[in-house]
Amino acid sequence: MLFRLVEKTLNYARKKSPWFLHLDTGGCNGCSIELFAVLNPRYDIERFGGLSKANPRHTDILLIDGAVTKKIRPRLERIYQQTPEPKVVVAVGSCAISKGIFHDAYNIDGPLDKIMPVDVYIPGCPPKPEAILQGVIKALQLWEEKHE
Amino acid sequence: MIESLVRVLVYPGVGFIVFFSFLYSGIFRKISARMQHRIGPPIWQPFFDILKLLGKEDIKPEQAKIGYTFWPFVAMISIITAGLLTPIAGVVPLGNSDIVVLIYFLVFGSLCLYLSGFSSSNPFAVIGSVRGIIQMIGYEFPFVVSVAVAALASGRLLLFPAAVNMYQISNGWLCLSFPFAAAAFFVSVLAKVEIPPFHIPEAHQEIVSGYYTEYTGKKLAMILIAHMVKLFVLIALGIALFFGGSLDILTFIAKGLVLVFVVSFFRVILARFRIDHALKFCWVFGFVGMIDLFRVLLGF
Amino acid sequence: MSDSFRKKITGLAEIYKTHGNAVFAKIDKKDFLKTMEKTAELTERISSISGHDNGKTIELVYTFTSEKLVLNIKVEIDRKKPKIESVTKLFPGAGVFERENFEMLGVVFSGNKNLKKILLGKKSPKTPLRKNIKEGE
Amino acid sequence: MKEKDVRKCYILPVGPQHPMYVEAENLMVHVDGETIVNVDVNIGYMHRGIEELMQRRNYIQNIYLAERICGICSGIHTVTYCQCIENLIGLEIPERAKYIRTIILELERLHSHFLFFGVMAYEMGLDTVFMYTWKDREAVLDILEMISGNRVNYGMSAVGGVRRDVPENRIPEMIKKLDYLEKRGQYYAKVFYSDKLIRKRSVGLGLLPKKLVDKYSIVGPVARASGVKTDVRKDIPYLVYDKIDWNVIVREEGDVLARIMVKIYEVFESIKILKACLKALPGLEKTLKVKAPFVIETNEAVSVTEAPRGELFYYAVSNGTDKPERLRIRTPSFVNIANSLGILLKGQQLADLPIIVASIDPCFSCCDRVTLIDVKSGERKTVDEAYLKRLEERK
Repeated sequence: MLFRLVEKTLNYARKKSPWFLHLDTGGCNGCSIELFAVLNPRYDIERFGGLSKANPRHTDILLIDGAVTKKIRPRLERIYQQTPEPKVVVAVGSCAISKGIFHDAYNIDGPLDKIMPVDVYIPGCPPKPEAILQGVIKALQLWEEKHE
Repeated sequence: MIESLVRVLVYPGVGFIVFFSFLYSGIFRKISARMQHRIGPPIWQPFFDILKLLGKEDIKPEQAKIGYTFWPFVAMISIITAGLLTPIAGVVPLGNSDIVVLIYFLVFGSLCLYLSGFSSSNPFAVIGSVRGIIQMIGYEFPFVVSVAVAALASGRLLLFPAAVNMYQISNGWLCLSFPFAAAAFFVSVLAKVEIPPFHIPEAHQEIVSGYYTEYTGKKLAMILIAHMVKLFVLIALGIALFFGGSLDILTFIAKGLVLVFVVSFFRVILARFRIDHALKFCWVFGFVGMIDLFRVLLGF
Repeated sequence: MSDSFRKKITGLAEIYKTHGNAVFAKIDKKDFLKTMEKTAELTERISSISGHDNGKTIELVYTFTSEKLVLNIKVEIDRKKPKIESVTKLFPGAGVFERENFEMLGVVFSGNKNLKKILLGKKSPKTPLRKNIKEGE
Repeated sequence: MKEKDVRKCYILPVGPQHPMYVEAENLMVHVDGETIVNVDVNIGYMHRGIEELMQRRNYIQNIYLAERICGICSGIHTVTYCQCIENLIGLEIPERAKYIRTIILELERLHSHFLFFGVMAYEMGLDTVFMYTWKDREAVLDILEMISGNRVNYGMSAVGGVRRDVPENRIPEMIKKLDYLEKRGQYYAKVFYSDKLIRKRSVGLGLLPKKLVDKYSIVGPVARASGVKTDVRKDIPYLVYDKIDWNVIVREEGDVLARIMVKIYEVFESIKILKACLKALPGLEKTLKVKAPFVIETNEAVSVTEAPRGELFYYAVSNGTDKPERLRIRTPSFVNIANSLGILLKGQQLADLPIIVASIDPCFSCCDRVTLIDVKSGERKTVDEAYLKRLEERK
């Protein structure tokens, strides 16, 4: 019984403080500036406790946008391994979901879910900051059910 | 026996210190967010952060040296004991204490934090720790000068913080009679807790997260707790030494909130120093504090 | 500036097309360096080297932009072993474009010290902009 | 610090994933203590091979591809591409379409400059100005949303003109927002110029001497901050820039602060142009978009414009089909990053590295090429791959 209680509080805390890391893997940085705009006063993500961390060691949510180029793929895989376990991967923008407009480029290595398991997809080219916020919140709810 | 145990463990002791340091750091983040036109996180956000970190997986890089898991724990413990030695609302949890022991624990705590950076042998952590130690050389000088001024001003050579507390209650705030020493103290507090403009060791723009780059899970939680408690301890010390002491708990919390507001004001308006600017700035304020030291010695 | 350029290159190149501010001039390979020295006297800023493989030969267009003139000098080089002198001594900024064309089309610029290929990862195709990369060239 | 002492210095891999950049870029910084000895810029992470893609799409599809080369300057890429195709055909677009295109380009310059101020302040550790500037940038994005319905990738211009019209009834609202932005611009000019801490972190840092600007063909505000008066809108006027009176901002110092101040005063110029364009919008004659042929016979054309970061250059060759034979894109950031970083960073402090790199406003998706910069010294220490790999493993 006590273990259930600890698990419930940990889950609740995990939902309340999502530290995220943003990595652009070869898109047109339209999604990156919209992801940066999520920090500014109009769409502030810090009211949900979110902090933009630069370090894969400290993050829980990986916000990855852009169709993965061949050159950044090894780095992407290493960053995925470096993030500690209870983590959620969010693919932002249509490039990350389906290689988008660069589907037949010779230097693109395929959508994100070919490289790592993706939990939440946020469509849009680029998705508006409200859509990104909604995606992050959905990722948190999904996180709670996953560990229920 | 139980009464002193409660005093150490619960009321002005560990429980109270840790709870209020989380609360102060939450208010600190909320106020600075508010000043940036943002809504900012709820005040009890640090509780969630630390709880979440406890539930995270612990990763230990294989290049890490022996002290990797040891130093953060020592840092947290030494800073909490420093907290136990400061007079909170007139009561010193561990009985009467000498200021030198308090300074020792604070310095040892910060040193352990930087040693944990060295032991994680990550290039960014090493550079972050080197910067931390350089900055430590900078802010120790004004800190010790201002504490000496407070000691001599209260008329006793061997300083007991509780005694200074009483002295201030009887005849007025020390910071009014010795403004330079108070300014030096405040600058050293900013530098000690690495609040902008002194957040150089963990400047995440240049060196990813400074000395705690490699830490995750419980060890990172310990480091963050050490940070928050350090802020609370220095605020409590500031109240006891310069800002008019406090007898009952309400004035203590009120003055603490005012100090947190002033500190977060500095966080919002100042950009980051480079390490050599920070060193020069601290030493200038050290000499400013010396003026007050001479005034106290010569007795006018 | 365009008429001072015309005076300079009367014998060497002939201008075959102008639209708006742009002037296109064609030169052949042997007096390529002389024309480059002449243009170096007019402007030190090279804007781009555009390589293009049209199946028969590789065309390199050297572009210089300045007051009211976009000057494009086209030179054609052989497709099998593309080789041309480097202009980095006259225009240091051109080293960047030469490296790019070396990567994309395999054009060797003799005289460019660090002609290295960093663009593509290890697994990307060798010279993607050449016409028929299937030929295994 | 001669080259052979490089052996004992520390290799610090900065990037490709780093809080400093919006995108991925890897700097191998040779550090001796805190001073930078040498920098190897190694980009290429953003390279998607757009030029090769453009040869496999027809002229209309390429507009959407040109727009997604760089999210910050998507408008200028579409306008330059459409101008290049119009030069191929020899097409003249309606007068009102020219004004609307200029409005979109200047609005984009505004939001790109405000983005730059925010990133610049963020690098200096001043989060508040980052929050303020990005809050004001939302005002520009609101105007863009009023016109094109989109914050990024507006999809406004097409070959032969513009696809949507500026809503006449909302122009007073736009002018009110522009006045608000002008007031904020004055505030930021005061903040960046007079704040002691910012001056301490930017005056005399990352100096770019004037004689090197043309030699290394460095373009845009970075060149103008070092005293070279180059602005494509004045040198080779296109659209309606010659009909409106505005002046080019040039400063002499060539350090980080000069680059910031050039961009701040360019914000005022852009607002002046925008107001003039909004007032002088000509009436709608027949159409906003002239009909363009689908197949273009063999021809070649060039188009040069002024992107927020410098001179953008397109070169197109057509071959009688509906797909371009060759389309060469030379973006301003490609030259600025490749050539200027080596000069600016040598001998600086490590703590100033993000500030100097951010001061040339790198846009790495623009620069989808990569080069190793190593401008002067040919040889230097060769570090074996395993050593670097081990270093990065621990990161």
